Amino acid sequence: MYQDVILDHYKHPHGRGLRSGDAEVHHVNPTCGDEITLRVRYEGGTVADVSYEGQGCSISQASASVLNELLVGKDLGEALGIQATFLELMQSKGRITPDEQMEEVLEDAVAFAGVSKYPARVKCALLSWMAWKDATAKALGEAAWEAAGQERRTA
Amino acid sequence: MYQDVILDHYKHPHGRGLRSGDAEVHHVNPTCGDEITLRVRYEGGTVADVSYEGQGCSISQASASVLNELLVGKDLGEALGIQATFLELMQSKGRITPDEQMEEVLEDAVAFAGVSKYPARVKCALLSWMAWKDATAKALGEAAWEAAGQERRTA
Amino acid sequence: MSGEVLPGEAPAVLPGLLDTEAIRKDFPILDRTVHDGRKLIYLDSAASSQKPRQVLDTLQSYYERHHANVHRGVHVLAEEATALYEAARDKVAAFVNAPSRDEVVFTKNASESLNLVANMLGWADEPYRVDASTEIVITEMEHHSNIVPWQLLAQRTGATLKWFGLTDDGRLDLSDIEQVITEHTKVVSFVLVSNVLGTVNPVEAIVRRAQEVGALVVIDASQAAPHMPLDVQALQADFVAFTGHKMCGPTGIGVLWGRQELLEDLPPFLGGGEMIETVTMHSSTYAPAPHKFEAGTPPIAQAVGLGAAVDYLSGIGMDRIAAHEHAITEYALRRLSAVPDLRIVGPVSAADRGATLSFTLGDIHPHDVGQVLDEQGIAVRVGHHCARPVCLRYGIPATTRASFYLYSTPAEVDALAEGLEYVRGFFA
Amino acid sequence: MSGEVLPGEAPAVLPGLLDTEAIRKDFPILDRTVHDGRKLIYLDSAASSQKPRQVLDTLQSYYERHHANVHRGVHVLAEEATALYEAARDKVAAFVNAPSRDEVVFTKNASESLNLVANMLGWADEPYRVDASTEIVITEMEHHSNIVPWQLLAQRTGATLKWFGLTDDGRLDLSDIEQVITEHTKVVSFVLVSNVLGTVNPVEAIVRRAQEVGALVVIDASQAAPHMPLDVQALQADFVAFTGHKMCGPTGIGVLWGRQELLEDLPPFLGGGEMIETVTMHSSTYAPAPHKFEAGTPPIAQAVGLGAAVDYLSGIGMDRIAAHEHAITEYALRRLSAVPDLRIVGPVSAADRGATLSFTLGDIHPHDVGQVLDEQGIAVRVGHHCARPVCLRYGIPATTRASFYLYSTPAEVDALAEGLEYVRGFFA
Ligand SMILES: Cc1ncc(COP(=O)(O)O)c(C=O)c1O
Ligand SMILES: Cc1ncc(COP(=O)(O)O)c(C=O)c1O
Repeated sequence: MYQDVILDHYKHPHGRGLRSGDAEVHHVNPTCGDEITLRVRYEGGTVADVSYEGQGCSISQASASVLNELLVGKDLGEALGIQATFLELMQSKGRITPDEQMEEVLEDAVAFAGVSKYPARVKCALLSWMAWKDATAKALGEAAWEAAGQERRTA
Repeated sequence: MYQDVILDHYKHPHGRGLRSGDAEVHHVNPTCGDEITLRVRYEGGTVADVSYEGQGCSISQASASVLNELLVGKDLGEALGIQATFLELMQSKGRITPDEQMEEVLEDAVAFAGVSKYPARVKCALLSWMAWKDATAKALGEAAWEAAGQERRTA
Repeated sequence: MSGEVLPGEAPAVLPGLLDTEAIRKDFPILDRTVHDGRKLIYLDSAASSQKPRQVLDTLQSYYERHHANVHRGVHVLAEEATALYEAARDKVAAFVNAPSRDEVVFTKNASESLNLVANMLGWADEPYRVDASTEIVITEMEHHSNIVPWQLLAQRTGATLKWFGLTDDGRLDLSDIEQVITEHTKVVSFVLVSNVLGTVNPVEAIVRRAQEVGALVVIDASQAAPHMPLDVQALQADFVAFTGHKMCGPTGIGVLWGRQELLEDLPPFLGGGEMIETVTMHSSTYAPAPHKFEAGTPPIAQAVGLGAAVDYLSGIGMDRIAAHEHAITEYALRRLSAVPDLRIVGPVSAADRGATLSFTLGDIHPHDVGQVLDEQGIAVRVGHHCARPVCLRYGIPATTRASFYLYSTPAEVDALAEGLEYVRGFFA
Repeated sequence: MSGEVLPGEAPAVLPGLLDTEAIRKDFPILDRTVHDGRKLIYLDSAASSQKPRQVLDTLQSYYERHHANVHRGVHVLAEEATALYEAARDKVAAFVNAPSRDEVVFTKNASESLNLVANMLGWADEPYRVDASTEIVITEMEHHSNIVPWQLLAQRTGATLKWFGLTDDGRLDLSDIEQVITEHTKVVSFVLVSNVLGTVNPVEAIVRRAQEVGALVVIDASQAAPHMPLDVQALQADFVAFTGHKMCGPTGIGVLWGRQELLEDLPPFLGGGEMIETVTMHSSTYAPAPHKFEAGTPPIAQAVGLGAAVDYLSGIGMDRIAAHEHAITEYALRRLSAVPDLRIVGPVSAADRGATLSFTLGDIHPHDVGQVLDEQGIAVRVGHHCARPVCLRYGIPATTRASFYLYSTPAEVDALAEGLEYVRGFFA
């Protein structure tokens, strides 16, 4: 499960550290003590920054780094699509082998496909992604969030 | 376990029915619903009568009949000795084969030796004997009872 | 119901019978002999069923290849054990048609399941809380495990315990249902199939009235789950309890199914490892159901074994098992009613009735009946069968009970009928 | 404690080791391979031990030859099952030197045993009753199963929960014992051997103080019973809880030992079949202990299996098992402290210490340590080990824990040390 891509992100995380943002959340995985504090900043409909700090295993750390790399600069709609695809992959219990289309969407994040076989670790990989979704909801307010979701679904 | 002697006592019980007495007790075996009402009458130190009524299995019924046959007419001290011997036999889990001496004391009651192998039935066999001991204690008052026990132990 | 079949007569082939010759090969214990070579005739499945090799093999291979403590382990064995344990939950959920696997709580037996509900309601907040202004309704045909927890709850909260009585022919007397279940009633708990009378109770009528007054419904399905298709959604109950050892599973495992929102709202019962979300010395928060109700290391192997039992039963088909038992019951009622002085305690027809037959035999005490049958290799249960109020109701100290299961045969019914004739002769 | 033994160096023969070659033949699972043929190195016995063939054979033959429901049966199988079940009680009583077999209550696990005590005390009459004027004392190194039941009891009765803190080197801080245990204290519950730190606690000092103020003493011996001679009389406790699956027994079985007079005086916990004396719809009376606390069909096979486990352990000798583990622990402390950046959480010497070693490895997260060890076939546990307050106390989110048992070998310690070096390199 420890793909080089994952170890790379773990050892050299992207965008780590807390910077200013529109909203901040703190998520904890109570079963293992992994923690993340995460801030989002939006400019119009674009993800301007995702900054974070936390402690946890290589999987949760690398996954936050990948998230930063993937989502910053994207449209909210597109970012939500990426999040949904990553979620699907992680909940697949190893049953999905990413195809070309998925690789195009997830880029480095496809390296986590192997993690989905380890139920105890899936939560680690998802920690920052759940925090990001939560922070985004907070930043935009539930209404905007619903609208964005709507937009994405009808796109 | 159903020795002919036991079946005989079951079908033709000795001394069944309630007659006048010095004390009456009612004992129940809650696990199977066996019940006995038993009265004792003493004349001096002698067991003048043991009368009883109840419902229960052949073992509990036959054992009450044997008790009546064995104890009526005996000295209290001797009766207590018989009771103690019967108790010992019943609690032996089939490990005691009555010898001649025991047969002399217990007479027909040695037929219950086989019952002691069946833990679920030992209580049935003992129901009337426990009731008799209890009724006797009641009839004589605790003090007299202690004295009798004393006498027996030093005999 | 008269004695059309004479003792000793070979039974006509009954409609709906299973291939018991094949089935019995799965149950090693049924080959046993007792009392100097007599073949065992096991008619005590209502107390506990025997176990097929498929279940025993599953237990063995669990321990030999996969055992570890479940949850939170990152090593292979821990992952395998967790997957097996949680797969058993899926199987049980499917077996009772639960809307969600998270509604299946593993306990140690049906008794714990029922106590769990009683305790949750005692410690709950409104609107569930049982207190001095509350009525609890049960029935006179409950197993002690569905009486005593409610008596304890009533004593400890001041609630009033009420119950439905029984008719002379062994059915629930629902004639006063409006008086028994009232707007003060917060919980109605009753047995789906009686373990003494065999009666199958009219769930719908009771549930309808309970829903009218907003009471929760708890169903004790301990004698139903092993014998007939069970659909918790069709029952419309709030909680359903049953026990593994009566349905071909291991001892040490029970189930409580509960509606998800209730399991979420209600407080925990036992506290400990696995049932928490986070713990400090000052306070704790709890994991979501079902884990909230599974404190400590669960009966892992036993749950996995129950999963195998459920597979085994489903493989044969619960409707086919029910049909088999119905045929056996009809035949047994016919054969037994031909035994002089035998009185069935419970419904005398096979309609709405399980394969459990209680009876008295003249004034021969059940202990004697059971013991003399045992000497012939026939295992029945005698006593009050943990439902003493039923005996009190019918004015008898105890009964003899023969109970049948998927491995029971008409020949065993014959042996029982003949055995009872012998008992009569023995004590005549 | 320095690294005298170099990685890869063959361990000198350690004093007191068991013949693990012979012992390991009894445990089928230890032959397993994982991850493409790697030999399993099972260092997670503190979570759950593996089972010897002797126990598995006992389970199998119980189900294949003797199973029936226990108590009150008059047929052969019921009598055999009852005799086996009750014989297991005798064995467990002897194993812990209980003054009477009636003091041994079978539960489903240690968690149920501890909840049982907490609930009994909550519903008890004076002088035992825990209420708002009462203090309950535990320690900061308890397993959640010995924290949450007391938190629940405190919440529900208004009692105050207090605890002993820990010293930096992983021992109980008893310096304020007079302030912690006071004349308001009704119950003191603590772990005999910590499942995270490995610490063996000073029972005598705590019991002496508890007795001074008349408080009941509950000892969680879950990590002691498998590993050392246990003598409830010598401990002078009032209740002792432990769990079968950690001591070579099946899952689904636990034990509560309690002093007879307490078991007699205290109220029941779960209500149901088998725990009653007589039941009417209006009220019930209860059977004498231990049956009063064993509602419903007990974990029969599991108790019988635990009996076999106790025979197995006694056959080897608990003192010899303790000596073996002591030698392994000493060696492991030596080997592990030679691994750079490794920090033991708990006592660093083998004195008053069990064979459970928790540690951190630089800032590599325990999940990663555990996962990379697993890929080498080495099974350890990672996380807070159901004792999160210990992690909070030492300011760490989690630990990696290796735990040893009678089948553990010095070669496995070597494999662990080498595995940890590999982990360091992997994440460097
Ligand atoms: C110290 C301690 N106490 C209690 C328990 C709880 O045991 P169980 O999970 O079997 O209930 C454990 C093990 O998990 C333990 O290590
Ligand atoms: C109707 C009924 N309810 C509850 C129970 C209790 O089941 P258990 O003893 O497995 O807890 C039984 C069986 O004994 C039963 O027949």
